[in-house]
Amino acid sequence: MKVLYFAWVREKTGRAVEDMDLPAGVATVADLIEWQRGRGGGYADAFGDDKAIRVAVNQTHVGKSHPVAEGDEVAFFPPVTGGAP
Amino acid sequence: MKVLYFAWVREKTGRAVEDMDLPAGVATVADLIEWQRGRGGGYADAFGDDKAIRVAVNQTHVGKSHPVAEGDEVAFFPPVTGGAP
Amino acid sequence: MIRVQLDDFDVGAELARLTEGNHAVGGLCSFVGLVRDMAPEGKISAMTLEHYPGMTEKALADIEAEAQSRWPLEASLIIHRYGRLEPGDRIVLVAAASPHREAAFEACHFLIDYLKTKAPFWKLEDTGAGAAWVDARDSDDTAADRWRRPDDAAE
Amino acid sequence: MIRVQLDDFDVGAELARLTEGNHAVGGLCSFVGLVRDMAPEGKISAMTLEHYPGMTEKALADIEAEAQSRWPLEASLIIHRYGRLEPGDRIVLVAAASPHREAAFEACHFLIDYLKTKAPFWKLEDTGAGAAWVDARDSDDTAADRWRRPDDAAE
Repeated sequence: MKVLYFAWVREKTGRAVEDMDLPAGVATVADLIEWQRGRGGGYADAFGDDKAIRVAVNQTHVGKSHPVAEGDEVAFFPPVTGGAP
Repeated sequence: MKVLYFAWVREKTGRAVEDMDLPAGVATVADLIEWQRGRGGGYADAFGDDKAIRVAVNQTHVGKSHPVAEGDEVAFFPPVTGGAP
Repeated sequence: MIRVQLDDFDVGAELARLTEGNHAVGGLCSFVGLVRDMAPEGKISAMTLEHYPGMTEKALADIEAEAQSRWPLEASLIIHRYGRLEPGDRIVLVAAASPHREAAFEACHFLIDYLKTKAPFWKLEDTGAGAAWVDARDSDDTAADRWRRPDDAAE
Repeated sequence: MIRVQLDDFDVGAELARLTEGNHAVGGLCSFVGLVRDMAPEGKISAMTLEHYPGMTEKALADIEAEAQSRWPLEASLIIHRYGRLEPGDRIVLVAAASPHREAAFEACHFLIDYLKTKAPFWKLEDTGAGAAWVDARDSDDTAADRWRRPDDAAE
């Protein structure tokens, strides 16, 4: 599984991308967020406020109940702020 | 009084502009339209359908009850069709 | 700024000039009207735009002033051509620049809707069947009416 | 057409290319987003736009396809920059060309509203007080929601 972090999520975790095996017991985005929080340090900080985090699986916006599986590309980031004022 | 004609009103009257004295008994745009119709020929044709004619007095759109006076610039034309589709 | 001219205009240069050095602008909305090759009456080969010199400038300046009074604009622009135009030619450019995108969109939309029913231009289309004056459309009045405010006088 | 790029773009050239030779186009609406020098937190000296390469292109292509499916468009365009930008710099260009002006306006407005809440970009502003990530605004969700249709799934 490839996991990406953007904006302040990236700054807090201290990394932009990492390869990992699907952790045991993780079936959904919500599970993965909880697992990330359990890693402590910058991860606990980055994933401390569930509501502030948005998620894409395989480059598509998804909700927290969306499944994750081995081989997925999962990205964590704040709400997007592109475009114009 | 300076009177101007545009688009098919101009084509029907056969002139773009004419100077005239304010005709006797003419106090409003409606009066002037009726007077024009009475001139016959191309004028009768141009002013035959009152509803198809729009009017500006001194370069401002006005209704048919608007007064006209000596020294005014009065323009007759069809509904405008500039801009984009 | 308003301009009435025979010649074409450079959209990129006009828009760049509108916001140049003004760092309060967050959004610039523009609209270009072009000559289509199809009219309800069939294929058109060219059109001629007649206008009322003097009143045209006055009408466009009034429309621009109205937009400036309704929305917080940093800049606005109306350029309208007259004379002979062929399919694909630019007819008109309107633009509005504002700190926020909503105001830019609304003001730009207002400019073109109002212009369409208030600026003294008339289109003569050349079709295979000869030249014909374009009829005004009720839908244009409807589009302009949407910007009318409760205290505006009926016309 | 969509493009994600570091470099600036030429608005006039992009818009001209969009309708070139297409005589079915009667209206071309475009919107340019620019960097302002004021943020709610104070004066900004620069900003850096981060994005998600791969997903960005996919998101923009989806938004453009959605616009094409909803309005009768002859052409459309989204160009979004990333990297370091200063006040006055162009961030984004969206445009829609249609036989009729209403469709061009609505589609263009839709493109920028949807992009704002769906394309994976994040702004880091440099202010006197240091660099800060820009917060998303509720008003942007509201703007995007207005284009939602009854049969769209809630998110």
